[in-house]
Amino acid sequence: MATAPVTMKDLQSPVEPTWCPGCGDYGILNAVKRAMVQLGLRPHEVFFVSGIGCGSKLPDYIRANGFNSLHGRPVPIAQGFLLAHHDMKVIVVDGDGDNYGIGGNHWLHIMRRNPNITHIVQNNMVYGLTKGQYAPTSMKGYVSTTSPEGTIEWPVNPIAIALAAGATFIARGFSGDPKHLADLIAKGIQHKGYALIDVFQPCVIFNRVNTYDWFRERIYKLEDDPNYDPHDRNAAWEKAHEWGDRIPIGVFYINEEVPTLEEQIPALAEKPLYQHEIPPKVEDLEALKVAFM
Amino acid sequence: MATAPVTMKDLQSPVEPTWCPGCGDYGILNAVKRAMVQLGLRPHEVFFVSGIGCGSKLPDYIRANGFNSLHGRPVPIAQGFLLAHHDMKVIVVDGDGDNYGIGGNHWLHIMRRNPNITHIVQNNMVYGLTKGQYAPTSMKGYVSTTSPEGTIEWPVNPIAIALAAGATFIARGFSGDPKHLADLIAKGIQHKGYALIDVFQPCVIFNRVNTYDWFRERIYKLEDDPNYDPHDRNAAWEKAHEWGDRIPIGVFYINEEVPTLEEQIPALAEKPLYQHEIPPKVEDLEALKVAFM
Amino acid sequence: MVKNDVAFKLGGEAGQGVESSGMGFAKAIARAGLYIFGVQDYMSRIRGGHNWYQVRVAERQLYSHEPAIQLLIAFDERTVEEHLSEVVEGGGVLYDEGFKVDAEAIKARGAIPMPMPLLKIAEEVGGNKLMMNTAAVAAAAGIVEFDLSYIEQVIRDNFGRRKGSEIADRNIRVANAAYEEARKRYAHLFEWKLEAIPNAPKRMVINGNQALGLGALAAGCKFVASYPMTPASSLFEFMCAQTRRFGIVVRQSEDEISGLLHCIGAAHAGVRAFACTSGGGFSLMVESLSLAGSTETPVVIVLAQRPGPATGLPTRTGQEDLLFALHAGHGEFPRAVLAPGTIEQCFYEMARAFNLAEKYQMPVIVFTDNFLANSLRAIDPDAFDFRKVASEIDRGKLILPHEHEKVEQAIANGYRRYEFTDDGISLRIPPGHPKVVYSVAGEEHLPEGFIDWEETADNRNKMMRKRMRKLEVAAQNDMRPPEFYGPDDADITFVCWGSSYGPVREAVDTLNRNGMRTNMLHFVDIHPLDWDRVTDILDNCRSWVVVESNYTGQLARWIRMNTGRKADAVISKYDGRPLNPTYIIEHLQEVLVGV
Amino acid sequence: MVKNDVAFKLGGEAGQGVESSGMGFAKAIARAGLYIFGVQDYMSRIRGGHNWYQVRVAERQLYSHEPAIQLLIAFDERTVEEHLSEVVEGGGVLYDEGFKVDAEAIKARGAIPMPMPLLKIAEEVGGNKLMMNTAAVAAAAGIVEFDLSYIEQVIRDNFGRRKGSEIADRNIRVANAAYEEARKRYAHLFEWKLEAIPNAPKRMVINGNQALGLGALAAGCKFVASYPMTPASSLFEFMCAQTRRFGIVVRQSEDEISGLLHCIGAAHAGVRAFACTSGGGFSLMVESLSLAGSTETPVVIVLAQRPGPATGLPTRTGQEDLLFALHAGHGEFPRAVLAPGTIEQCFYEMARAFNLAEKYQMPVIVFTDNFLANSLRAIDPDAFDFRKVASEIDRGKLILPHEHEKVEQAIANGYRRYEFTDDGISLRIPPGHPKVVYSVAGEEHLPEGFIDWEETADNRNKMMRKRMRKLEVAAQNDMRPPEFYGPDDADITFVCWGSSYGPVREAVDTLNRNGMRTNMLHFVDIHPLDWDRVTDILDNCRSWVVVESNYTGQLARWIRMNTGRKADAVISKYDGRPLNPTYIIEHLQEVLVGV
Ligand SMILES: Cc1ncc(C[n+]2csc(CCOP(=O)(O)OP(=O)(O)O)c2C)c(N)n1
Ligand SMILES: Cc1ncc(C[n+]2csc(CCOP(=O)(O)OP(=O)(O)O)c2C)c(N)n1
Ligand code: SF4
Ligand code: SF4
Ligand SMILES: [Mg+2]
Ligand SMILES: [Mg+2]
Repeated sequence: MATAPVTMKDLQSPVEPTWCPGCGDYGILNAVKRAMVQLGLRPHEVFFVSGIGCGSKLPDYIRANGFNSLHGRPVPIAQGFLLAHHDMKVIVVDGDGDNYGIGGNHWLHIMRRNPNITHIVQNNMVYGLTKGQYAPTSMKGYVSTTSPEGTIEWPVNPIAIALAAGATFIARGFSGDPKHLADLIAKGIQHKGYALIDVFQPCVIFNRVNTYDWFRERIYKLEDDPNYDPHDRNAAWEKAHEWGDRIPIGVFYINEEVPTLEEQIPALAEKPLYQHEIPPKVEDLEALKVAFM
Repeated sequence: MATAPVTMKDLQSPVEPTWCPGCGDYGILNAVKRAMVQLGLRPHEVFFVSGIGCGSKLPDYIRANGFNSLHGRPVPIAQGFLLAHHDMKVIVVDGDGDNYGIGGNHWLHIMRRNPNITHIVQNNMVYGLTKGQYAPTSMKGYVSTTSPEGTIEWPVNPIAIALAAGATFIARGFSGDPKHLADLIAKGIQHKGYALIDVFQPCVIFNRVNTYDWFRERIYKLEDDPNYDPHDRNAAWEKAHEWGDRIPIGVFYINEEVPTLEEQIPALAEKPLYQHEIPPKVEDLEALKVAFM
Repeated sequence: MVKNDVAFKLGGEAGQGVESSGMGFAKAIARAGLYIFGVQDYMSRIRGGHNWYQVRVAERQLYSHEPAIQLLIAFDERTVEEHLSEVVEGGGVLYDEGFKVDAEAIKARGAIPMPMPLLKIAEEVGGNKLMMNTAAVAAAAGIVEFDLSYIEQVIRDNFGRRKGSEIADRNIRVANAAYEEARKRYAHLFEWKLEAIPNAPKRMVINGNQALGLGALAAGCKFVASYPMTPASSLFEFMCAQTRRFGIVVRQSEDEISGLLHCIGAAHAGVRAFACTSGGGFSLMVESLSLAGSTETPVVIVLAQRPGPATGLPTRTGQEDLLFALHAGHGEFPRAVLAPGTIEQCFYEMARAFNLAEKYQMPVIVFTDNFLANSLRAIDPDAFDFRKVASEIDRGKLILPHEHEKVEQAIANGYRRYEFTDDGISLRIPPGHPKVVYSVAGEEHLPEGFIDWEETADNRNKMMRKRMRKLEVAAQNDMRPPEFYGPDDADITFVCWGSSYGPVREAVDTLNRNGMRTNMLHFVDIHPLDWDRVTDILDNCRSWVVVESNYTGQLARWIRMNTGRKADAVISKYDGRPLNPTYIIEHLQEVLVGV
Repeated sequence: MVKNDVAFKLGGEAGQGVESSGMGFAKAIARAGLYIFGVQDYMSRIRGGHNWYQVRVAERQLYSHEPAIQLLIAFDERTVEEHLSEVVEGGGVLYDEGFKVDAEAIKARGAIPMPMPLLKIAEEVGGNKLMMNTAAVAAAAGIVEFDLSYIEQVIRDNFGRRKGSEIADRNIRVANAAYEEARKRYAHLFEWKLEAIPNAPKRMVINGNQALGLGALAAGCKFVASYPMTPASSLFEFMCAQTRRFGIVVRQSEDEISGLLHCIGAAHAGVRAFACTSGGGFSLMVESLSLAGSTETPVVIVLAQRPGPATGLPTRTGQEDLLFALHAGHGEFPRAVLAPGTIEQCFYEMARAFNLAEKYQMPVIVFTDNFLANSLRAIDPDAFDFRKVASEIDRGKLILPHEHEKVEQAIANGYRRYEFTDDGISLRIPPGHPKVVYSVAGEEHLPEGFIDWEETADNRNKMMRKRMRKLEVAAQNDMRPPEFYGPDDADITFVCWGSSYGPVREAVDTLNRNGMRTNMLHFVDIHPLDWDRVTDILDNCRSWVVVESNYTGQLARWIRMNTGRKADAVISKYDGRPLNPTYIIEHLQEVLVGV
């Protein structure tokens, strides 16, 4: 990783964000930049993959490599890219609809593979870009254009599911506290393996329930509890279910013991796949023919 | 539900199973029939929906209504059918590849809706019908045609994920013990809401690791531990991770407090949707026009 | 003075209420007995950027917008820059006097700058500068001397219930102030006027998606499962809003795969069901579409198009998915494809789609697109005849499990779900009856429904012929050839499908008014069709030009595939903006060379 | 005596080793310098049912199987019932003497019943009745007096390493016993013989999927991500087996959506990648295919067809997905579609697919089907020229991030990923270089790659033209018109695509041997094409008959869509069984009436 200092200016994109004034996505963008500055990550060293949604426009708003893909599909693209160029930092940024809704299966499976990918989910508990339908994370009874009488399904619990699915780094942040969030993101990037950072991101237009104030009144930081050990899976499990007057943010769980996906692939031992000479040696190919004779 | 006795003969299908001799699916078929007999469920009162795979051929092998659908897709079909005809017993039977692989997202989301559906997953830890590739449940290092050097991803933990995703009834059975399994299935059918029954089902052809003996040496019954309380989510969480010399089967978790999906839908209060008169009254429709004027 | 023939364009940022103001204005005008055509243009963002809404008014029914506008109503400065060029000579540009606007440029076009203290009025009279849009609309009304009471009514409807009438009162005060001031300043300079038609009948102000929704309800659809996607979302949301009133079940699924599969499950149980989506979501439904074809499950899919590929231009319009939908799904199976062209057709064809689906036990795809879905018209309530739709409901060979006598009779000599028949259609009895117990499969199956475990060539051949046979029968008995609009013997026939109807129809009228002889041949039914008839029809056209909103000329290709006939020319548009008569007429000149 | 011109059919239950025995037999025969054609037929079950494997032998290269067989080798009684009708006069039926078989029926056909103590030999000599299949194959060798040493060799290869040579020895003892006994009993009655060709060159015994795999490796493919699906699984598994040897990365994804997206990610990073699947899995890839089109990402997809709709006949064959693949994906974007017809073409076209994909930066679909994927032939090693493939590798306008000088030069005057160019192709520099930092989008984007937040019509039009332009350039510079086989001026031209090549080629030879004048026009490249050339070619055919394995005549429809030309007739087969020369010749008579 580069060591020369990187400044916020280095990360300035020519593109103006199209987000609404006050949108929580600004805080996330800010936190992502701070994290890159903290870690001295240069624009060309990072590859952002996003889905489709308000928050998924983020790659255009930061100077770095990016891929704005399809709704719910950034996770497999990120894995394919990582395996082809594993010395880059691959970061997925997508919405709660992307990752906990339509893309849920990709999420389930990336977690048990533990690739070195940082995953920031912009969780505004609503579908923003499509104008306010309820999301998989919307609280029970949430009223929206597609739930005029309130939702009748229970919200996805990202932390609990990540824990059950084998994620090796699980955190939750709040876009209203970009410094703290930047810290979590930096930790996630430094973590060897898959890191989930679920981010409370107020949608000031469509989500009139889970507002900045709503979050501020409830959230507290896990690290403020000296007895909390993020290496304890059972403790994390209990915290994952804490929801109501008090909602924890911070690092829920860390497991440094698990090898990454790419570490386990012999072909990647020497150098990134994209640098491999092609085609293979003709002798090796000819040798294959013999097997058929 | 019908009370007149139902016999195994009533459930005899004209179709001969095409499963291999010794396949664990026979035990599951037998257990499903026993459960129906126990509960006095008549063939016409039950609707089986399956995916694609060896085990998913089950609906043809029992006299009842069935729908052999697509690989990984029975779960949404079951929900659509249930909402249209909710006084029938809807049972999904599919493979580990169906439900924990390609169909994982449907599974994640049915669990937080809690429809009154019983879900039997034929978990042979391998892809049978396609001739032995590894499955999402294959143990780490499992060698197969698509993992010649052993798998490098960690297996899905169905019990833990179900718990995290909000399933209200979670059990694991063993096809080598059809009586016990029948019991679990009967309990699952009687449970008001979504019931997962993950079934250890030896594939005698392709899975040479997780054999009948392998399971017999390890499994024990949760109900044999008088202190185990399946209403305790944390206890279930710990048991969900017990894997190795001892592997628990039985009911991991029950929660009777949660309303079902269909209970929360006003339109279904009176009678099943398919019995509703169509079209609606012209007056009601005309009234709608006024809103546009 | 020009009476009741004018076009307004409102423009501003997302979030300024451009669309709601435009629609409110349109509704008020319609209530005055005038016909309107409303079309929107918005960006894929929730705030900022530039959106506009155009309202065209006339005393005759309108089918399209036109680029030319008489009064531009600017909620921001950018609107003037973007749209000044569309303002006709003598037209006006209304904007807040605080805006930096080049009045000279406006004059240079022969148009009238109409600065107004809109913000001031909103703040001082209404106490809230957000009421500027009310002021703007009222000012526009003043300029065309339109009876303000209609605007007041709409304000009451909008705010009356929702936010307590106090807000309504304040908005109305703002409206009055702006109205008076604008009339005083500019009415005498502006030649276009709006005058209410005395005791005109009440009309619905409705868009294509709402018409599709009404059609579905009228046809007895009881189940909807979808995942939000522009431009289908507003149809889905319309259905969500009807759950209580009509006792229907609507589910937001985790993705589009699940949405269609939910519908297949409900339809298998005997309930009329549909899913709606756009191209990207339809892509995800393709595997399940094939399942519906194999299991002969009647489902309806509304494919609301927008430009691709991939996410493309998500809030814009196009007709790019025709050939995709016609061939979507692995293997070969029957389906029907319909493409209503007007709001009235949206209503009737959506209802008809359920009849075709159940009669032929196959999936039916109903096309719309962002243009048709959102374009707004004033339509006589009688134009939507619920009794007619009700009387035409045809569920085909369906017996529901609780219809005991019927079942008993039907199964007297045995029941097989996929019985071979002359027309390829088998009796359908959903599960639930004690004497009708069966299992179906997406794998090649026996007449009983079981997987054909012997996989015989004979059964396979029979099942393929049975399923495909339904297309021939449908083409003969139910499907309709394209229909003409305009004079019989035309020199040029415009051939089009779906939403192009309106722009092409008005192009035909205009051309013919100017002495040309053109007509339109419009396809609503796209597949299956009696292609011999279509061939005759085409061969009787002196020359035919296909008009569609895509790059490759998909209808033209579809026609050639089925008839061998090649269009004399194709007029296409693929910039995401809807067709309009002027565009068609201009491009006709270009392609005429070839004709 | 008929020398080296014979067909064997082995039949039995799944699990009896029908396929492995048949392939082993074929390999042994090929090692004797003879040409073989092996075709399998199996059910969608792992044990029981009825499977068969057919091996046709000749001294010339073979391209197809034929229904007629000389020696039927029955592993069970059912095999005799099922296939007796295919045995020619004078042919033999070999079975275990313990089977209940109607010998009279065999004689009635003029064939020879050949009961043998196969089980007995397996048990007594080999000590394991599972060795019955070894006994059967050896007995067959005895009957045709084929040098047993070739069989012994194959046995050693198969068992030698795997299960310790002791098993091999026992199998060989079984083989010798059965061989001797069968020769003694029946060789003198059976007129067909196999005789090794003295010092013939060594040949590969290889099937279509293996050839595709070799082609991918030879072209420098380094990444594969797929989800198992018959008949693509064996290709996927072949690639899995090569990971160590060739340092490639192969991933089994959670579903097909993820498989293609993995490839898009890898390709975006500059690695050659492919996904393989069948129709159902391809259906799930359709949305991502559109993304690849929009982002101009070079990916290769192998679409291994099987009969649909839905799960259809999962272990059988068909060509039902042509029009689907050609139009799959929402919106309009460029793609290439190739359909190799022979095993040699599988090798070269798979390699070429990567060149087309990278040169034109678009997805390329390579068709195969269950028939081609699994049919086995003996091919000279030189027929697969790795050096040629290597020399033809063309990565197009690609510079990898670590090629520093090249990058420096290229970006001297600025780099834009989607720069507008004459040929529509832009310079591709994958992420990683310090001076090349950019973001791409599946939403309509600017040349820089950013989403066009202004959504201008102008940029949209340019980007559409840029992307679609690549098809014109490819059609002119790289795509190949269909090729003829057979005499130039034929009375009847068979037009076909993909795997139909073999059966049609042999039908042509047979017909022409019998005095007719026919030839074959075979499409490998299906899209894009220079259709004017194709039109000329077709117009120069006296009459043309399309032959394909589907119901609707998809190639015929594709040709008509693009040329307006209608086939004089279509010979189709959709029962899941592969075409064969006899079938084509028989049906030609039927359709000739029309011609
Ligand atoms: C396959 C598909 N289905 C639906 C859509 C429409 N769509 C775009 S964004 C979105 C959801 C946005 O919600 P989320 O992912 O939470 O992102 P947010 O806008 O809230 O940041 C949807 C449904 C799509 N683009 N593709
Ligand atoms: C979309 C799709 N992908 C792949 C397949 C091929 N396929 C059929 S069954 C199967 C997996 C079988 O494994 P599992 O679900 O565990 O069932 P089992 O055979 O082990 O009982 C696969 C990959 C398919 N039918 N459809
Ligand atoms: S709609 Fe909500 S999420 Fe989207 S940009 Fe606006 S505030 Fe942010
Ligand atoms: S392959 Fe395995 S799972 Fe399938 S039928 Fe045979 S034993 Fe059962
Ligand atoms: Mg969201
Ligand atoms: Mg399995």
